[in-house]
Amino acid sequence: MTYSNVTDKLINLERFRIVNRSFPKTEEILDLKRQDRKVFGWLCTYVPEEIIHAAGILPVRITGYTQETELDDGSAYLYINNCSFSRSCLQMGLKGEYDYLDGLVAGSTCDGSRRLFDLWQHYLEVPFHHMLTVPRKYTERAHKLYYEQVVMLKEHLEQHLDTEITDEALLKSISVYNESRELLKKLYQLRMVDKPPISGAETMEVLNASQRMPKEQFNQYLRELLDELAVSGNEYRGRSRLMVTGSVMNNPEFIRSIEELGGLVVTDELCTSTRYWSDPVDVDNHSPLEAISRRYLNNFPCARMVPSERRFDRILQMAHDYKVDGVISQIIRYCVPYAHDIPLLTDRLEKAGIPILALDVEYGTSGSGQISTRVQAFLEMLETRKK
Amino acid sequence: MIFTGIDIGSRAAKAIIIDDDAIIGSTIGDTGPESVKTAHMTIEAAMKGPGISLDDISYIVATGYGRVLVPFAGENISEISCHARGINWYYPSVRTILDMGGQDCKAIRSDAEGHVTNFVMNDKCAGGTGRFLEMIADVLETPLSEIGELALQTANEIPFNTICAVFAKSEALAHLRHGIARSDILAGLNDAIAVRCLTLLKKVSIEKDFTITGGIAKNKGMVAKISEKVGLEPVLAEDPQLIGALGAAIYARERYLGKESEDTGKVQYGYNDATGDYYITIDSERCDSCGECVSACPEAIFEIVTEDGHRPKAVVAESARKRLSILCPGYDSCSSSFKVNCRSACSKDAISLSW
Amino acid sequence: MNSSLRCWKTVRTMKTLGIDIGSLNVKAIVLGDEGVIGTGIGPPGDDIEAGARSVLELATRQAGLNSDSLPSVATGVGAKLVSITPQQKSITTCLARGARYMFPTVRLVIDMGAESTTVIKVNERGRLADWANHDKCASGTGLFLEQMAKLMNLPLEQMAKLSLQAKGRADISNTCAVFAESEVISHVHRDPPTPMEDIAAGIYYSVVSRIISLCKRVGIEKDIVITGGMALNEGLVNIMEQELGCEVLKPEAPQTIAALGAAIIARENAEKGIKT
Amino acid sequence: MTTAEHKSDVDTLVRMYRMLARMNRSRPEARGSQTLYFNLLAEYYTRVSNAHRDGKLLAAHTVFFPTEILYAMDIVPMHTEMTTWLHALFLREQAELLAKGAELGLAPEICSPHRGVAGIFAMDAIPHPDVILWSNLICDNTAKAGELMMELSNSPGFFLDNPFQDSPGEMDYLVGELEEMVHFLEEKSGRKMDWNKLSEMIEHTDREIELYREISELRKAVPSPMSIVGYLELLSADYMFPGQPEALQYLTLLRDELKETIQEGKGAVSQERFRLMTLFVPPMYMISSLGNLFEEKGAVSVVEPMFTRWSEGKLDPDRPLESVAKKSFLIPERRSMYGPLSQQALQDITDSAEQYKIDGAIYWAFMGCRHTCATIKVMKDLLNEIDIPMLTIDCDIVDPTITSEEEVRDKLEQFFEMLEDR
Repeated sequence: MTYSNVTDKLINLERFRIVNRSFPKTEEILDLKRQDRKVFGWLCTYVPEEIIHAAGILPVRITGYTQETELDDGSAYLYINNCSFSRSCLQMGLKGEYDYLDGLVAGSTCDGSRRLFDLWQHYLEVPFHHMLTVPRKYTERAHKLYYEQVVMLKEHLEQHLDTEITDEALLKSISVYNESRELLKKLYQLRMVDKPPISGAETMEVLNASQRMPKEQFNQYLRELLDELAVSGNEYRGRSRLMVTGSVMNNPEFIRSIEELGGLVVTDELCTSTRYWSDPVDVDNHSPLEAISRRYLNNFPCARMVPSERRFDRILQMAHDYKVDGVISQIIRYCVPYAHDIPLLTDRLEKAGIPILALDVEYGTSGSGQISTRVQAFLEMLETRKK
Repeated sequence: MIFTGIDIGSRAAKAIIIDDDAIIGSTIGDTGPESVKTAHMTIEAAMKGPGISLDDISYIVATGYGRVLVPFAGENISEISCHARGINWYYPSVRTILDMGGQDCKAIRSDAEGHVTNFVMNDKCAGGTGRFLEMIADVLETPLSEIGELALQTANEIPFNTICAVFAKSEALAHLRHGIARSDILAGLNDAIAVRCLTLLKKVSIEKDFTITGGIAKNKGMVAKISEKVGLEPVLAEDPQLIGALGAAIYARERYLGKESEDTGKVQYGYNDATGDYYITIDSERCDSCGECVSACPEAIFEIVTEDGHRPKAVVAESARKRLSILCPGYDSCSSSFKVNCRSACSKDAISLSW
Repeated sequence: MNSSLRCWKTVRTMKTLGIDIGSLNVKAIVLGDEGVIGTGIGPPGDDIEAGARSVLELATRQAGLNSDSLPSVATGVGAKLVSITPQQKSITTCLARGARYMFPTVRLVIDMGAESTTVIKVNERGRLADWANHDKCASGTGLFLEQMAKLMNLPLEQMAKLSLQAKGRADISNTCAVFAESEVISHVHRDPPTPMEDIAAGIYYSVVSRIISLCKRVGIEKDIVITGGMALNEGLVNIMEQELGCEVLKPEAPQTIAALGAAIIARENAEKGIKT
Repeated sequence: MTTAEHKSDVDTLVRMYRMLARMNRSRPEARGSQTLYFNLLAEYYTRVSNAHRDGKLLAAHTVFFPTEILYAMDIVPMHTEMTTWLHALFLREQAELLAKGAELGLAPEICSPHRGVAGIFAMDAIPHPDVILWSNLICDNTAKAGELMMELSNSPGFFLDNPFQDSPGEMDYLVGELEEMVHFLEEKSGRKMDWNKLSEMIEHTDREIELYREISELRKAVPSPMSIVGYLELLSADYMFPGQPEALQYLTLLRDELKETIQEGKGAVSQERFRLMTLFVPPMYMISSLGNLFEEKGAVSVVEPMFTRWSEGKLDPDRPLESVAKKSFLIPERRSMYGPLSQQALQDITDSAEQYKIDGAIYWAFMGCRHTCATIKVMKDLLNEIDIPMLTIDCDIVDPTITSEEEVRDKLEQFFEMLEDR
């Protein structure tokens, strides 16, 4: 990565790094637990966080090890042919890393995550557990069903906590989350320029933290970070501008390994990143619950949704907006929804003249060994195309 | 002028030394556990032939698994690019390359200049790689160099169920126990591997001419099987295992001399590393050899030369070419700190910097 | 109570033969009233029949007998291929019996051969209750360790010692045994190179945790006995104990346990024969 | 390929099944129900192969699809997974199909039948379907298979979104989905849905479900009357012609045969020694050799909780569409594989273990089926609690390169030896 006078000491970035280093057992979370506040885990971007937040609970996203480690428990319980993400998460659970959770909420999004939920429940009983049925379509009927499911989650929570989740509370949570989405959008806009002030790996740190700490606090830090960046004069540039797509991935090391080879990651289509912050909840002409359910079902789609064209279009749009030279698709073995899309996505991107590098990885990989060879070759290929 | 490409593969380390267009030295040895040591041993071995020393070599490019740890290399380039470029030196007509190396197997598509246009690599499985054949070779207690010939002697090859290296091995053992001929076992394995290679190739779509590079391309039995499956006779280099190193050597020359392309008189000086492109480009067509740049450059890296048969033109001085990274801070920085510099000084606007 | 013990009393001067025909080694055990009275180990060679014969000659000679008279049971991958005896039992059953004979308290047998790893659950009656072989694309085998040691130019023991000094631990891909090598190679070739001890630790961890994963499939229960050629590798056993968090029992001739089990079964059969 | 050529691929299936049926007639010991089953498949593929000639719409659909609706609309269904499996089985083209799938860029981790389906479409080896119908019941693979099939065959398609849990709202949703699909099919086929015909089929289906329950009951007998081969026939009967008179005929005949066998005090195997629970399905290509091994060892599969234990409930011919929806909540696969891992599902494992007096269980761990394999540990724990050992065999139901027959035989022999030992 070439840069001119990058001040690596961005205080707020460091704050986020600290959170990520100590997660799941971060100071903030342990403090909350001491004040016996509740902390819930959630499994997939189709889980409406606002509802949990509105109930006065801290929602944190369940993620696995940020290294490609042997999954002895994971493989013994989830068997060897479930994706290393769910195995990695379950193993952390079984090893007690998430022992503080008061609840677990998941959606019926993919076979891997729903079985992760099943086994988590079976072997690590959590006081509260809820599964939302998430339709795979965008039809009005689907919206109606998903809305019902969101209402059921709210009612289940109310009954479990024996309190009411008021519309006021919901509206408040929505505004907190929308602000967060707005700020993250600003952060991403900084990456559209030729010499972004922030690298892909750094952005990943920010997004990881956003799903692991109280949102209000996160928003404040991010606001300050944006101010810092504005005056930092940081400039990143690389041999090519890249987009990362595919399975769930939240390891900054992986992005760093790409950027150290000179490919600048300027955007992504990951459920831990873009698909997490994109699209605010629109409360103008809907009830809070309705607005929430619409946002979550209509959000930047996962490969599970039908038709996939909707996802492909947004990928192509992003590739255009961020002036992307190439796409790196990283797919975890046994991540069926994404693996199935490779033939179709490759075709769409080729038509748009954007080369794609399809990597098969294990969750948590730091992109070493053969992967880095492929990435370097891909970058060299992109260069010769440019000339 | 002498250039070297060094290819530290996962199993074997190779080096090639070229003088202009002629190969004057080459070597193939084992890759040891210490990368740097391996690199030194390899280059020493290669330099023995022509009897030269490191100082005689103008520029070195490294490739292969160990490419990042070659202390004396100017830069490193992935083996995929190098194989494409290397075979292009022998056969510019090659469009499809199957590189069968020690740990992985790659299908590469390249254009007339030997640039990679598409490639795929075997996924997280060693089936069908050199290492895999090694394992099989010692299961069959046959030297690796002989299994190719042996496979060709098959009377009736036996189908193999798996090419998972771990399980193919036990399957091979089982067959041996049942007294099946080694040649038949090998033929069966080669068939399984060839099918797998075919799939890789089809992923990048096969176009003539077709070639096989890497160590396994020396395995007659395998080559026969693959050409049978692909339906194309591969054009083979005299030593396919050296193609990666050769490609690196050609890159070395190109990087050092600058890419002169006939159509436009543009000449590039500089280098590119993991962090990006650093090229000073001089358009000899436009250059009127006024010499402004020579005096303008704070580091005096330019000079006016007259090659016989050519009119005088500005070039980057030979002495400066290798040290460009130290000497030239790039246009942005240079223009900010100095009033005049090469680019602003050039009235014909013949000089441009990539950074 | 254990039937194999019962037959000691009822049967006088009974001698039986157990032979385990593995892919790399043939092992033979002659069992007498007082216990093991003859042991033989040797390679099967090209002609398994002959290889097996010569090994059991070794054992019987040591026991001061001639082989052909003895009641015997064969086991192991090659058992079907030799005409030494019609009696055959699967390797898992034999291991369970052998381990039980050595350590009556055994509940879990971890057999680490060069080619494969098997974990065997023994119930309180000393019978085979469950087992798990290492799964597809596994690297939890002894051979893998040896290859890695060769790759790093280290003797196996040295590599084990190194790994115990490691501060960090290198990621070794958890997919394919052979492919894992290239991970190791790229660790070596990384800039800066990963410290040798970290790589060693990574290698051992990848092997051990895979074996432990197998144990978890059948359920970990003490006492744990470790058998097979790899049980001789102290470094590996130490790390196993570390990861398992408990001591494991080691028979002095771990690679002959299956043959011993076979001999015991031969004895039982013979005894049954006598009864009827 | 020309039309003539790839018609022939399906025609081969027809010829094969006719031949098998003929062979059965000449074998006195052969089961009449099996002969009928072979004929039914021959007819099924005759319909597929003639669909266009007869001016009928040919609909390719994924597994567990409510084909009653297609039959009621006089649309010819083509079961993509089954067709691919049988194709692979009889034409020995597993390798080609899977290689073709790989060329498309499908990762080896994707369920092989679905890689095969993509392959068979890319090879254009089956009659060209006029519509593609797919659903997320049973897994992500079926949910994702459709769009690729549409692209490869460039045919229009409809995705039937089958909800995950069983709240009333979800039932309504599914009914709505079915309505929409009927409209889609009416538009594409130019035929109106014949509601009476559908009601009739629901009636049949309901009786079939009853027969399935009866057959399961009969298999509790000692010795158990049905062989492992019969189990797979049983499944395809509902996969391929549910609600059809012939299915009814087949199941009735099978039931009577089983009754008879029981009365004669005979069993599926000449000497029953091991009563087994089968979890998931054994590899298709091994089924006959498996039959032999079971006969040799005296083993018989008496219950398959994942595939043959239907949930409680009746269908209502007066509310056909609701009944079609309801059926997808009654099928055993829903409880055991698709839906949440419910206590009910787990209870059913131990219940059937006891009711059927099983000695051991065999879990066919099909590497392509992730959400099924995720339950291996849970079920093993459950069964071990009641002291029943469970053998897990890694395998692939269509791709013989994953597990060799030798390996499987080896593991089974060890397992039987172990059961013997206890």
